[in-house]
Amino acid sequence: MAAVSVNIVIGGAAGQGLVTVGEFLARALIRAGYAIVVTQDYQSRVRGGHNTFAIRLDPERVSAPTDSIDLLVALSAETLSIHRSKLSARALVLADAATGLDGAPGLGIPYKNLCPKPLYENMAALGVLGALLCLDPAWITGLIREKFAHKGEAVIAANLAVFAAAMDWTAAQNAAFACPAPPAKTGSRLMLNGNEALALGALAAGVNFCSFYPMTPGTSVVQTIIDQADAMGVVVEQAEDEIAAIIMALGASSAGARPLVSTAGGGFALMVEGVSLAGMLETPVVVVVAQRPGPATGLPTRTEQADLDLVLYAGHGEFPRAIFAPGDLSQCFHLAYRAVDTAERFQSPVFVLTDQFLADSLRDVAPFDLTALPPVVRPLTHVDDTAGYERYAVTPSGVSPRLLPGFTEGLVVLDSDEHTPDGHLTEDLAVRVTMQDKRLRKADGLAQAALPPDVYGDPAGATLLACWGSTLGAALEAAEVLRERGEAACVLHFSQVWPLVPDAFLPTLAAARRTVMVEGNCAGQLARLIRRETGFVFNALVRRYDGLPFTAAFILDRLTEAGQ
Amino acid sequence: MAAVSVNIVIGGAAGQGLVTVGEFLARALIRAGYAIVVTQDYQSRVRGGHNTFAIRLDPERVSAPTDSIDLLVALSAETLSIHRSKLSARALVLADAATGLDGAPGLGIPYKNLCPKPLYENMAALGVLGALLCLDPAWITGLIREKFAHKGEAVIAANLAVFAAAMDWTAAQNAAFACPAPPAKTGSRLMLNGNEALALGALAAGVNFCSFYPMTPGTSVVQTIIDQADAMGVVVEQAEDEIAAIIMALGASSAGARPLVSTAGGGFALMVEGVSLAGMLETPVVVVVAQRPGPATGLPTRTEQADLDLVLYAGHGEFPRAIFAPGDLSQCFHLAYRAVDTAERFQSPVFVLTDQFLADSLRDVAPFDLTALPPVVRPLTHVDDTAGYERYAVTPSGVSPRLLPGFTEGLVVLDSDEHTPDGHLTEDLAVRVTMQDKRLRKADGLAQAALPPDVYGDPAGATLLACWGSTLGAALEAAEVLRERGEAACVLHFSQVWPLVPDAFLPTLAAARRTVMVEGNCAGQLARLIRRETGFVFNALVRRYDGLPFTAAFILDRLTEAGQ
Amino acid sequence: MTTANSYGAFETAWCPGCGNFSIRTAVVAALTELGLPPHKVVFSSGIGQAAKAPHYIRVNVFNGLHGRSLPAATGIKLANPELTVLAESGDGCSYGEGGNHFLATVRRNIDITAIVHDNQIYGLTKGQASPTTPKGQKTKTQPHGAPSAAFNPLAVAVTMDAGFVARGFSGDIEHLTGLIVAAVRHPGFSLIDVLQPCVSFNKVNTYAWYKERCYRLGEEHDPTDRQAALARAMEFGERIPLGVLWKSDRPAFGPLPPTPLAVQEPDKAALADILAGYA
Amino acid sequence: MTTANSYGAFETAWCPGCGNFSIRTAVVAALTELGLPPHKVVFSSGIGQAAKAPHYIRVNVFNGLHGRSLPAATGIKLANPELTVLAESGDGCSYGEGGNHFLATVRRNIDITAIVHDNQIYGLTKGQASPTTPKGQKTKTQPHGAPSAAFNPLAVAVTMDAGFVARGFSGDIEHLTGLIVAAVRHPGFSLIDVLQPCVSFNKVNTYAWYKERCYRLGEEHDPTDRQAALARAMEFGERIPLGVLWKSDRPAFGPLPPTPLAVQEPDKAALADILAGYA
Ligand SMILES: Cc1ncc(C[n+]2csc(CCOP(=O)(O)OP(=O)(O)O)c2C)c(N)n1
Ligand SMILES: Cc1ncc(C[n+]2csc(CCOP(=O)(O)OP(=O)(O)O)c2C)c(N)n1
Ligand code: SF4
Ligand code: SF4
Ligand SMILES: [Mg+2]
Ligand SMILES: [Mg+2]
Repeated sequence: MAAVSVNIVIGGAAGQGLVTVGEFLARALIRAGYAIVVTQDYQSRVRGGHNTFAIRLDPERVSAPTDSIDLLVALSAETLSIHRSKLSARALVLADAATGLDGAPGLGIPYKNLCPKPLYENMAALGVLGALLCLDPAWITGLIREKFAHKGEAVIAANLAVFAAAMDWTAAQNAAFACPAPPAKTGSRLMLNGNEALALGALAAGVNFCSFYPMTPGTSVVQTIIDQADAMGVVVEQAEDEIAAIIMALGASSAGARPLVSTAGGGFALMVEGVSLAGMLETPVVVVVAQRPGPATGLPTRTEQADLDLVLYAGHGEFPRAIFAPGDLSQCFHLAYRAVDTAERFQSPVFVLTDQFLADSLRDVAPFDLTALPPVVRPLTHVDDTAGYERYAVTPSGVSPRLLPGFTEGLVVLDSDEHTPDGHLTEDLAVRVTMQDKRLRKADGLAQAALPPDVYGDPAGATLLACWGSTLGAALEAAEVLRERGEAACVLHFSQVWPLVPDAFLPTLAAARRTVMVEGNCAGQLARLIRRETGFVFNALVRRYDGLPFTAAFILDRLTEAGQ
Repeated sequence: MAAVSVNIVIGGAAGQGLVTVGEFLARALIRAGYAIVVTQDYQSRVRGGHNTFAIRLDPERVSAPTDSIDLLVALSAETLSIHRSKLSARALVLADAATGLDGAPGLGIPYKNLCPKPLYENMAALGVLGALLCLDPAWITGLIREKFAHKGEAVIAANLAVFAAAMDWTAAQNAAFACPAPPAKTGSRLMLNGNEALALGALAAGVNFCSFYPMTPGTSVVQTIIDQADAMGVVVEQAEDEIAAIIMALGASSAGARPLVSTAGGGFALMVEGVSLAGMLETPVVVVVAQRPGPATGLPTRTEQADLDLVLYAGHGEFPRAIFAPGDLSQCFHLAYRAVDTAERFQSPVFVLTDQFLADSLRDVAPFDLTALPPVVRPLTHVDDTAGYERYAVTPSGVSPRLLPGFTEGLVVLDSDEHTPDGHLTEDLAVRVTMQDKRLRKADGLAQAALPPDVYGDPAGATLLACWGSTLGAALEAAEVLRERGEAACVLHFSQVWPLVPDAFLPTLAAARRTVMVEGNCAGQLARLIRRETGFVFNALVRRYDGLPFTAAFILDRLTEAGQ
Repeated sequence: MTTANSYGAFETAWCPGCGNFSIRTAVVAALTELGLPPHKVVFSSGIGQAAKAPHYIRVNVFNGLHGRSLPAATGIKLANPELTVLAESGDGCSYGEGGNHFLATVRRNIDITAIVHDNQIYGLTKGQASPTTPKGQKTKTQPHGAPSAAFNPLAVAVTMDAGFVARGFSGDIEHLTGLIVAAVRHPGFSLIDVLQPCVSFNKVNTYAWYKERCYRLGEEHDPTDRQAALARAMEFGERIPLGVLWKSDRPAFGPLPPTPLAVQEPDKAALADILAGYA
Repeated sequence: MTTANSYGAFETAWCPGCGNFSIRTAVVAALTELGLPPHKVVFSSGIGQAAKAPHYIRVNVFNGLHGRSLPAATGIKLANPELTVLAESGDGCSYGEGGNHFLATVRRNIDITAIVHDNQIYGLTKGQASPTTPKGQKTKTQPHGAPSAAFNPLAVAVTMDAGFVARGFSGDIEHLTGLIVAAVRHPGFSLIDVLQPCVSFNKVNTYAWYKERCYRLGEEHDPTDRQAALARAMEFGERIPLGVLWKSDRPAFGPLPPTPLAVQEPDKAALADILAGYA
């Protein structure tokens, strides 16, 4: 795919409308049948600075961003100077004619002539791009009609006119840019970013409570839920802080709500005591942790994968948990769904680790089949004998029948102290051991239910690129490039990073010729976790922690550097 | 030592004065020259319930508690029924004559006759114990004079009279209890518990700021500092919560104070974001985490060693740290001292992991040689060229010259965002990598400075008992018992659990015949950390998580059970 | 029928003579008077001596973390508005560790009742200053006296137009019972700060100290007069008023969900529509 | 000599037209008027658009975590009382995430000055309701309007007898400068809540909206009259008073250490005595 994909980068200051152009084009491309991956790179400010919106499109499939730029839409003069070095051999720069191209190949767009008002520059840029990509204009004009429907016919007409003029103008330039091949996808596709997919998966699983404190890049999960809250009957409350957010969620959960909490590393750090409470109360809660580079405030709007250890050990004392790490949109949806079920099934805190890259990465995905989703475990609103009801009844699985307060005469007593099976605090140290063993037994069930890592390609004698979460796409493309170069290559992707079941992946690792862990952190957190759990040591580690997502080229460069 | 030591257990309800009797006796024994280890077992309540204060004494040395009881002082009727099964063959029960002995061997003490008021029962109990232990009465009468000096001669005389009467009465009983051998220690010894030793070590290192929120068993470190704050010029402030406690400490540290923060797991959970801030600001702070069983509130007044993982990964993002885990009083003092120096030297958060057992365990220790303590690193209050001063100057060690605000014209800018060397926030991703690398380079220095684990005994062909923190004493005794049984045995004790330097201990592990990790948690947290860092897998794991400290017998029983 | 017996009898971990016992008596009497079946009531609490109270009543209990009784109670009420939700905890828990939640809960005005056992000290941790310990009062950890001005929860709540603001005293069980009944009936957030002697650690604000000072507010006090309410809230010295200081007609937080969230299944048709919108 | 130039010139990450610029101007003018050399001043801040402000002034900076500007400032002042310490942050930071510290800092009355950029919105995170967003005001995350009553920081501070309580407006730089000068000079905790239009996310409380309503308090206002202060603090609608609402003669937190802790070496002789006491 590397050869036929087109990478379009739109750059400019925050507030200049680059996201508008990008989202229009992305949606039009998807409707036309292209596969896309969007990468949004922006700064922690509201206006100004320099941001980019990159769309990589491919007629068949595309899984990751790339560094090399084929079409650079420069909304500000800075854009060209920042990105010039990344222009591909066939690249065109599309800049305002007034600013000029500074010698770069491309088109100086006469925005002034094409647009009656600066407001319409977005439409002009779309027209130029549409023409260069040989996109059927209907895809964009249809979108224009939809998006401006509420503004009336005059506005629609004005926008259409600018768009058409820009297309015409571009056609007349005879620019030397080869159209991408016609798209291969058929049937309706959705355009979602990772956080939207997560939110929708959670809603599908019945999440109906969301307490939160805003924090990038975790907020957009919540925003998606808010946007659908009325339709889906979700109670949403902005809490006074992250501590309140998770405690409210646990309160709600204890009363039968299915809660979701979403935050980033710093906000999650404040929830650590609450996570331990969830473990002790055995009360389900799903926490989405959208990673960004730390420590502390770090780079609030960039990406990283460095909070695995934090999430794995968050909470004082010992208790079981599960951690999912989706790698693409479909996994975002389905693992959010599964996270809710897992939390309910094991009455435990369950985590979804995502990151800024995936959170903001718009992509195409086939519509989800809602009817095929398995049922989600639910607490009891009835038991036969409420008299003897004990919330923490000791069972072989460690999971106790979970009754809800108010639905029967059975009393539900939850206690953060060590407690007897009926939930009341105890200082009996034999009971302590019984209860701790009971809670920890749930780890067995969690392990049985754990998803094995996915193997993409044949590991036998191959270079195996292991990864987790959002790194999937870049690893897949890197493996493809290696194969194109004649080297056997495969990918081992962990979409669930805890619990790890060694038998599920050790044979795969053993079959490979060399094994490389690719992680967006410094320490190689999953690599060393695997060593701890299995003794297996990877041959090499490819790390990235500059705030940007992995690309195939980045991985391959590091492999070459390491002389691997 | 197991054979000649005497284990005295004083049991009763909270508020009944068992701690008073215990502390009097413990101090008298130490002054007399005995070695002691105290274990305090109490409930999370202020009055009532059932608590014990156990003193194990030995003429030569004693390192850990034991289960078997030689003298049981039963202040309440419950005491006897709870502890009856643990009486040794030679045990005597010392109960109120009015309550009776219920058939147990022992003495019914006529408190009513011996004491003019119930207030004096403590003195009577001391008299009985003093006589049975053949303790020179001067050790106790001296203490009585000291402790009641401020109450006047009449009170002293009344207490002395009860004490003498009880000694006389006991002598007349001719009880069949063999006196322990005369003590071997000479020279003055101090009586401290673990938390007092920690606090004093910190004060010796120049700790002069302590912000805290009370939490058992972390509070007594703070209380010790408060008691000496005026003499030592320490600023102490009770914060509104643990978040404020650590942030105040960081604020103070940034202005040149040497701060200490002390808490337990739940309070520490709230400090996790602050820990990450310390990593990013590169501002020294020492945090004492006194462990107790979790999750959540758990057993607030009991012991456990289950917060190693939490402390190791606390904080989002990646940054270096050091974790000390003292095993005895001397280590408490010296490692608290070293923690302060390490924090200042590497401008990083540094942790001291202790637990309720060690926190409350009064013991004898040789006076610390204050003159022999190495100097502690201090920040700069002067630099030659303030003009070019950059708080985060990039250096080979990763440690930047640390100037303080206000002392020179150089400005000190600390930032929780990623920042340029001058401390101002940046979105330059190349700078990000430079700064993250700089911070992480401090890990090399921390590793070079790390204390290797201590080896007690010869590992060659031996059973090696590995442990960390407060488990040292029980492991030492267990090894001694094994040697007495003719089995080669040694102990490998980690008084620093991070960073781990494999070369410092792998040869020792390799030399042993079998290796056993002994840890006060379920998961075997240090064992799996060692596997992660070195690949080494222990032959067996002995765990305890019922809230009580390890004893030699507990360890040996588990070894036998495991058929090892 | 709900009687005092419905709420059970328990052994407690409190000190003999502690004011907590009387507060428990008043709580049970109030629940009985309200005719609430135990299983329709949830008590949320934090950590401390006071926070153990719900363990000593036959009700549904969420005994969570120190300082966090209010957000837990809020979550419970939001998930199931049919439940009667009370938060019961100490002064340290409610105004110290939980100070931010106190402010937020007053602002929300959600229909829950907070009963704060105010012994002006941290009891369970053995006697440190609490937010309500008077400035200058000495404790083991504040040997030179508490350095900060005491927090006045009632004055702040009145200023913030809290739903229902009252002060009770563990030494006046009958009066306290009435306050709890009225607080639970009030639609919105109700705060009852209950003065409670701690016989073990507060040797200043003793039963006698309170007894001497506390008086019941009479008919002449108008709890809808903000200035009068504030004046009474500030009265904490020679005389301490007991009673409902302030009642607001602010609407309670809402809308709450029409049915308990537990019985609400996701609407797959609605979701399908939503997904279609992403095409 | 300290001049406005001493405080440097910086490029900011703020939106053109934001009220933050004027607040920066006032802060620099105040520091200049106070004659404070930059290196004797420390600004502590949290996270948010407002919290970036100290990066745009040549002073010592502790830019910590969201919500935590006050405890950091407190620690700095306790460690070195010779420093002039200011905390500068947003309304969300200071009254939302940091609400508990706000209460505690008022109670402590430590000699620091808090400048709160109050744009009644979470700016940096793009427009959620902040604690000061009026009830019912719609945002992207509160499509049905903010559900809670707005927090009134001034009224609460006055009720709690805070040291110095003032309101400024970014549109009145000269007046704001005077407030900052007076606040820094006041020995004790000083709060200045500064109304600040956020041109990007708060389309209700705009410059014009504030401008129309804000008026300077005149001589007739007596800032030592609590009732008057409270009345002015509650005035937030058609008219909004600017100025010093309340000044207390409460002593500032103390005693502070006589010398900066940085230059204090441990007294080994005293420690030897202490150790001897454990024999
Ligand atoms: C996060 C956290 N910090 C500290 C503690 C320790 N702690 C338990 S109870 C308590 C204070 C209790 O005081 P209060 O709330 O007034 O209740 P009281 O015991 O006086 O009834 C503290 C500090 C804790 N359990 N959790
Ligand atoms: C612990 C934590 N939670 C959330 C955030 C995300 N966050 C950054 S700024 C901000 C709100 C800023 O609002 P305000 O304090 O009013 O400042 P403004 O941007 O409006 O000036 C939030 C929620 C964070 N950085 N840290
Ligand atoms: S410590 Fe005080 S508050 Fe706690 S039970 Fe005892 S008397 Fe009551
Ligand atoms: S988002 Fe609002 S507060 Fe922030 S800089 Fe822009 S206008 Fe100012
Ligand atoms: Mg209390
Ligand atoms: Mg704001």
